[in-house]
Amino acid sequence: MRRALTALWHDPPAVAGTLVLLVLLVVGLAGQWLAPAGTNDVDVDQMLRPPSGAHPFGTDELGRDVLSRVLVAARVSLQVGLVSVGIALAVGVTVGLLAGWYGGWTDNVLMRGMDVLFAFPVLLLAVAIVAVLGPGLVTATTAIGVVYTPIFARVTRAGVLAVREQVFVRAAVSIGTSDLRILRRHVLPNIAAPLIVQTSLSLAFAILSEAALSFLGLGVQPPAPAWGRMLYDGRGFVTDAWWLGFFPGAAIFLTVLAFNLVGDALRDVLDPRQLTVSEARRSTR
Amino acid sequence: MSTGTVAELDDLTVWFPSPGGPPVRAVDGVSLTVRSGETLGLVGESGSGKSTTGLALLRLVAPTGGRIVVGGQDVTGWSRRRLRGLRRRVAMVFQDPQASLDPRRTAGASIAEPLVVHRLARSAEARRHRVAELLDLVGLRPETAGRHPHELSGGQRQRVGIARALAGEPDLIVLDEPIASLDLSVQAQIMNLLRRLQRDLGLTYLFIAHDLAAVEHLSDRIAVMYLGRIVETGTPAQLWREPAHPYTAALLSAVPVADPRVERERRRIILTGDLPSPTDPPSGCRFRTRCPQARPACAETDPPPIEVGPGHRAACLFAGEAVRAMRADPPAPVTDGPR
Amino acid sequence: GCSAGESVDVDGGSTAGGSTGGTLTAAIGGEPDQLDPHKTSAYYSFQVLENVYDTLVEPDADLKMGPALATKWTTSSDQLTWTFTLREGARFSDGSPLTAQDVVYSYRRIIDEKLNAAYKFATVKTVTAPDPATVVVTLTAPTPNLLANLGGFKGVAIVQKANVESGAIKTRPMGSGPFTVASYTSGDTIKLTRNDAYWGPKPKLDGVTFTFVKDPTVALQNLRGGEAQWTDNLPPQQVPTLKEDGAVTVATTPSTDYWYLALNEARKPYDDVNVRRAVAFALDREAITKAAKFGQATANQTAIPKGSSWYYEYAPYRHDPDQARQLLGGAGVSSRTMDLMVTSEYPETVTAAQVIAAQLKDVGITVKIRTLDFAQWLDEQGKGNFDAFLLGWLGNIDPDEFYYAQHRTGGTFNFHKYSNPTVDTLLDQARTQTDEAARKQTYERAAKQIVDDASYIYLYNPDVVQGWSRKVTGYQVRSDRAIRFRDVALNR
Amino acid sequence: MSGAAVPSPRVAGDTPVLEISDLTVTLGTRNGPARAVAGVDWSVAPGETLALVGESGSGKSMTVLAATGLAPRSATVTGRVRLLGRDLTDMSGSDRRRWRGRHVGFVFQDPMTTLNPVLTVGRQVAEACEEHLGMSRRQARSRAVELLDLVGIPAPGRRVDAHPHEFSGGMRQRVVIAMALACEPALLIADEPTTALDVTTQAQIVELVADLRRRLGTAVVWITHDLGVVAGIADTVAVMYGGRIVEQGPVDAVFVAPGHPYTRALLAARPRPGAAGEELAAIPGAPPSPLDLPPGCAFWPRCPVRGDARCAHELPPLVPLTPAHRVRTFYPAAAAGSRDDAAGRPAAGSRPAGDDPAPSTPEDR
Amino acid sequence: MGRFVLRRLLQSVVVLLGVTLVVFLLLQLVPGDPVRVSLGTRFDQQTYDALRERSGLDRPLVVQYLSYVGNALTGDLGVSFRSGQPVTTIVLERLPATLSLAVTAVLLALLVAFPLGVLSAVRSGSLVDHAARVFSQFGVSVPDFWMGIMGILLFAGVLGWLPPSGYVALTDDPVGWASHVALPAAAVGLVTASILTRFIRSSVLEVLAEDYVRTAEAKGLRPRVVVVRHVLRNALIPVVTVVGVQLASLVGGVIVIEVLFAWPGVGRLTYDAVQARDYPVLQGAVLFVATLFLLMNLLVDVLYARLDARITLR
Ligand SMILES: Nc1ncnc2c1ncn2[C@@H]1O[C@H](COP(=O)(O)OP(=O)(O)OP(=O)(O)O)[C@@H](O)[C@H]1O
Ligand SMILES: Nc1ncnc2c1ncn2[C@@H]1O[C@H](COP(=O)(O)OP(=O)(O)OP(=O)(O)O)[C@@H](O)[C@H]1O
Ligand SMILES: [Mg+2]
Ligand SMILES: [Mg+2]
Repeated sequence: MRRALTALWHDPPAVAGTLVLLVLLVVGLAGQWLAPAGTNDVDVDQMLRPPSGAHPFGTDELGRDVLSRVLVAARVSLQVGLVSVGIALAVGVTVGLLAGWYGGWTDNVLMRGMDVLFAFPVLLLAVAIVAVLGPGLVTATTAIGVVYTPIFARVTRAGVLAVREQVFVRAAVSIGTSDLRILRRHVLPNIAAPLIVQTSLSLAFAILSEAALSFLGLGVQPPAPAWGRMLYDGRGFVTDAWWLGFFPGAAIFLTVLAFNLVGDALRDVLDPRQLTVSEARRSTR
Repeated sequence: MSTGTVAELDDLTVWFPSPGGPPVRAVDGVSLTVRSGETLGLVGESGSGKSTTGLALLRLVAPTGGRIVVGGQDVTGWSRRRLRGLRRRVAMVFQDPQASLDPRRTAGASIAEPLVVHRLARSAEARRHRVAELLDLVGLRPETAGRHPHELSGGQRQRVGIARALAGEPDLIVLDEPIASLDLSVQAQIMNLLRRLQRDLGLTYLFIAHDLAAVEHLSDRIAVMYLGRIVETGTPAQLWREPAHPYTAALLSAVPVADPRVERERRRIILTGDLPSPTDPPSGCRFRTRCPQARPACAETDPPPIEVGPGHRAACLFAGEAVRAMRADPPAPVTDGPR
Repeated sequence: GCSAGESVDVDGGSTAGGSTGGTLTAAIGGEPDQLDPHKTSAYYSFQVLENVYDTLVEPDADLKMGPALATKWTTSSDQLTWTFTLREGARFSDGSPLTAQDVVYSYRRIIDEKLNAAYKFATVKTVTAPDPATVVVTLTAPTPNLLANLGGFKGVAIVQKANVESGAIKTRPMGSGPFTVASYTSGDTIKLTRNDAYWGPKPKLDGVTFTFVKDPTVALQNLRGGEAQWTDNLPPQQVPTLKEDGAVTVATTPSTDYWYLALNEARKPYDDVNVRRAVAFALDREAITKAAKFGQATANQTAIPKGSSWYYEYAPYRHDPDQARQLLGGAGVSSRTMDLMVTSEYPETVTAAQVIAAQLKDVGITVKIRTLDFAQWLDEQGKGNFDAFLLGWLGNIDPDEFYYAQHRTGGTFNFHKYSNPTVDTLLDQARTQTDEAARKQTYERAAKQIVDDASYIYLYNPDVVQGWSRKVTGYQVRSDRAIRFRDVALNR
Repeated sequence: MSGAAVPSPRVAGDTPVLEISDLTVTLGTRNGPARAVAGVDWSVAPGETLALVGESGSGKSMTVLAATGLAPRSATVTGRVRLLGRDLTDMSGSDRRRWRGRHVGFVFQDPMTTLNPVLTVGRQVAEACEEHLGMSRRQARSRAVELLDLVGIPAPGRRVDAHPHEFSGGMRQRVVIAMALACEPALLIADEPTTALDVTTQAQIVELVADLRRRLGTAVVWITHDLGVVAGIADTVAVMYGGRIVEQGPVDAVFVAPGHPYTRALLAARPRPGAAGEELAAIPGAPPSPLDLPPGCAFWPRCPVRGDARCAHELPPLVPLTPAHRVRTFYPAAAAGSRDDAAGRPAAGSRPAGDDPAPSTPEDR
Repeated sequence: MGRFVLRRLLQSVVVLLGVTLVVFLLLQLVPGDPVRVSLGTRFDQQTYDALRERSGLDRPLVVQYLSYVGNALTGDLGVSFRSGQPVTTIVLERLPATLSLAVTAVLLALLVAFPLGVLSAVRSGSLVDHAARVFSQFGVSVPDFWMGIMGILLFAGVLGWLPPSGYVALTDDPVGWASHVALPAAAVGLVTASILTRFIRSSVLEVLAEDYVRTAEAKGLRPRVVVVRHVLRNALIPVVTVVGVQLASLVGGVIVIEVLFAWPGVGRLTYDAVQARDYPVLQGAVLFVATLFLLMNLLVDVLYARLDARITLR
């Protein structure tokens, strides 16, 4: 692990990504206190002011300080991303592990169930779930989580099918190791790479999904700020108040980028064999 | 329990279903007895069913027919749960030491796994101690426990694999080509180690290998497999001096010798063609399609193993005779086997 | 007068009756659910149907009921029998004549099948057609707003029996209006072509195409780019600049709509009038209006806007947080949360709610905003699951329609459970009052009481905002949001 | 062979087909530079078979890959390489590619992975002919049929359109050999062509290559770690260890009188028939990592002789024992013994070379 | 192969049954009463009861579901609750627009991703590579609706090259179709393009490290031949799967863009149906989309096996 961290440290994009994530973490935890103004200080006399000393990111259509809202929204957006992907990861990986390991009927039943979810139009599923549970942070999160579950199940299952055939798994069975232990100790760590990639990609999409749900009026409830929602609300102001969409948009972009960079680097680094494709490959000349 | 028998396969068949076609008859009527304290060598071409036979002993593949008896107990129908006990008594060492160790776990963790699984060492301290003991037993330094497989050399990895197999204090170890993927200089180390462990710990081995020289070196008895069947069994001396099955003879003659003078003189029995598909084995004698001495009768009768010497059996209608004919036959006699 | 509407330049501009009028594309904010006027309730449907159907009477620019299919009418002295004379030569767009039987059929359909507008016929006893040109409506009680009921909107349009029975009415409705539906591509467009059998002045346009553009920014782009010549879906924040820059015509007129906050009187502490009044004092309507409509609205404390004949000037609440706190204190309410239900169907409720939340926070009320889709919103409203909700009431003409259902004890839209016997009496009385002045007075008394009781806390009357290409002439923005293209011409 | 094929120019007299001098290959890896090959020189004469022997990682493959310009991009290659008398080092990339493609055929270790799974074998066998001999697609196809026939694939006319997965391992290796011989190259480089195969199949392939060499006069570089195979096919042997040649000479000389302790140990480590039960003369420890090669003799840490501390710090020179037989040693005289008196028996004073479980084995370095 | 397809089709039927059941159950859970929505704000109890009875919503749930499935099996998906139109007609009417958008988006994405991904892998470490990686990061970090709005403002607003919204049938006016589909397809395609670029890049890199590529190089083939003949074909086989999955998910999943661009597709249909609680349409649309999705996946698998001779379908 220490070696993995050292290796991460030598990869500039990964370092940049990690730094951004650290900053995000701080902002997510302490956004409330970092914000120069209240997120809901409506002041219609101050509406749509461009960035200035008093409001570095300008004010929105209700005269609220955009910087403060962007800072406080970090928590919401991160929470939506992390929790929803966490749900998808937990459920999807469990399903994928069981389906891939036991095969046969278990596989069929579980994966057909996942197919049902997968065959659903993604947003519709979210819409339906939000409609059932009522809108809000928790349900938006659950909805996005459910939407991504089948993907994790598939990725995991594919990984399990590959790892299951590996000799070291057979070796573990030959020792008399229980299934649960094999899955936990041998299979799971060895399918980490595709899961990490999928996780970082899903984190990105989950954060964006929050925006899409907002588009459909199903996301985080106002006046709570969330980047996706702010970006969505800012869309009508592109021409006359660019800062409304720009700053939350930039925040999303940076976050997603950071997740991807770190995810990619982690995947490379967590492979103890260390041989990345680019090193193993030959040139074509 | 018949004293002296560690494990017994009785008319074992293992067929793998192959979707949309006849099953793969990987093992097709194999009977073997592994005696306590001996090394039984199992040789044969790739795909002849050696590994499957070995795996069946641990019930790592489900037998299609026949019986598997380990330590006097018929384990053929044991449940998943019960089998975990069996797997303590029979251990396995795999061909590719790199592939058989979890790349993400340290050598120590791999060796300790049987201890955890079978609750052989309750405390972490006891486990560490036992791992150090095992490492010492296979000739590795204690600090090796903290390394990952990729930080070890091939020979070291295989030692870790052997230490893991020893951890459960098994009665029988199935060695599935344990030296095949190692360097020559390291192969010798591992063979020596295996031999010493057997001597010191009274182990029993089922030694699966391609390398006839190695088999001869380590085994007390040898079984030759061809297409899911045992075609010949005997001591190394019997087989080398007087192979009774044409396949054994061909196999022996194909082994090159590290001496240019010998090699230049030598005539080989070159078999033509490939191993037939195990989904559709030839009728009668399975070797007949490639046997230089095949006769019409071979297509009709499935030859039973016949005793050609004390403890030396061959499944050939023309056991002994065919080999003699082959060696005498043009193209040119094989002056000797690999000496 | 006999001629309908206010078309000032009927004879000006382009040549009437020519086939060169061109087709106007109107970008509306959503898609009609269906085109059966009796069954739809969507404003988007009526935007289209306004140009396809006729009613017996129809409101003019001042929302006074005037002739349409009926050219004149008489009322019996007991006010219980109304006799309408139908226009000669009125025909459906397939050329078949529109007779009194069609009127009877249409009204009976609504009444018998209990279709959406059935409540408008609550006092109607019979509808008969003594001859093809005469319709007689008898009532169980005097109904002064009968004309508004029979002509206020196209939900009571005169339909053709054959069209209904064939089922074509859902997508190819047959009306007697200026245009007729030529095609309906689900999700995309509805194309109207001129009805050459129209009884009124021949429309100048060859046709009207409705497209459904939900996003205001995109709708505006359509208008700017010439893809559409008319839209009512403009981004409110851009209206002032649009009006100035003049590339397109943007017109606004005060509407008869009102938007309000309702507090659930079935729940404590909102059963206490002082609490409701405290909320009313806590609100800064100007700020709400500014935020929700960017100035395209007029703050108001009653339902009816200035300029309407029913207008009643009364504004007892000023923005006064101290007063609010005091009232709350008096009612023993110090701090509490309020569940405020709004709907994404009307985004301005979401915006307004945020401002309201900020203002109520000042007086110690923490507002939890709950944004629901409309279906769910209606559900919750029906079940009474709310402390407060925000909504608007659109296209109002006669006060009975919006007061009675909303403020009468047990009224069908009285979901906030307001009950005041005085108001009940007034509203009952006004329903059947035939003397117009007396009726207005009754409604004023009711209105005052409603405001004093803070049954609804009225917020503002929005403007109708519509924009069209400079090529469009003859279009008039109407305060009831009826969009009529029959007098419009397109210059090229 | 077919008249359509134009054989490689046969070089006159003793001009080697391939001549490598002072070849050094350094690979850039994540953990620093790895010197995979250091100062290697050898040459192959027309019709000659040179066997490159050595343990895994000793640099055998890298030597031939680098010599022919196929080394990984991360590799830095120095030294001179002449193919049919032309200096490859001076050539442009694309000239080298053409020259090599035309005159050198390659057979790699694993027939399962050296063939492109989605192309028919015929196409793969013939494409070099299209590229280098200017054949049309039709001509190339019939050439492929001929070649498949040549390497003993039954019914070549039908099998030419099959995909690799339809062949067994041995058959696939035959296809690879056919592919390598497509342009009738002057040199065939076979990198452990039989390691992945069964002994019976190995015997077939060895026989096939020997036969083709006799018939076509192709020079062969055969990389292997199986001393038995070497004994059967090679004229000359070069033994590599830690990226260097430690011994090189005619096959008889090297086998009968190995000069280097490593060669000797290697020969002795094999189980000898009839000697079952004996302790094997294993070489302790493991081969060195190219990432940190010792300054002196790379074999020193495992050497049973360990004659002199000098070996640890100073690289022994490659000295001729006979004009053709060279050994990397400081003690040419001591090296010039015969195999029988050196056979793996450790020299006096050194530790027993057998399996020694004591933690003092240098293996865990 | 035939058996494979048959088995998969059977499986698909099971999945589709699951889909209908899930939709049905979800709809029961979803708050919001279709009858109330349909009546709007002007509400009257009698009218309400009458409409409820007319639309059969007063029947027991099991009866409703079974009759739905029964009818669906005969191809009858019922009539829209809102418009009274047959659901099959409504959905089929929307299909061309949806397919136009999805297919164009994927084609556009491929047009970008293919050269970018391949070049980026073949020249890994080069400027192209870096550009491609930045692009693919960018694409997944910007919401498609935002790209859509920017596109509209730029290409429809400032430049005036393309219409801001709407749909023209390909059969009516190919040029009009193309100009209308360009912006929404680009907005959707951007995300797809970034995913594909990444995928193609890593796939090509993987193949480049294969032994048979070294074999091809050893034969002295020109680099272009090596890449085209030996690398691409193998590298693109897995890409087929990803393209298929992307396409399949676009068929039902571009609600936001369809709403934004006033695009008469199935996505918007389902969205509107949810809003209006138009159960029959919703069920029908989901069933259609799910069917398309499953068929597309089946097609991908068959295609995959066709391209890679090693794979036998079972
Ligand atoms: N899980 C499996 N499913 C289907 N077929 C199998 C399976 N395992 C082995 N086989 C087939 O069974 C036959 C025997 O395989 P096995 O691995 O026992 O041979 P082997 O003698 O060990 O060969 P090798 O020397 O290559 O290891 C082969 O044809 C193989 O393809
Ligand atoms: N692409 C690469 N990048 C880094 N190091 C490499 C690469 N390829 C080979 N090496 C290293 O170069 C050294 C020489 O490798 P080479 O393949 O020549 O050995 P070899 O003698 O052919 O071994 P084997 O018998 O295993 O094929 C080894 O240590 C190997 O780890
Ligand atoms: Mg095996
Ligand atoms: Mg090699």
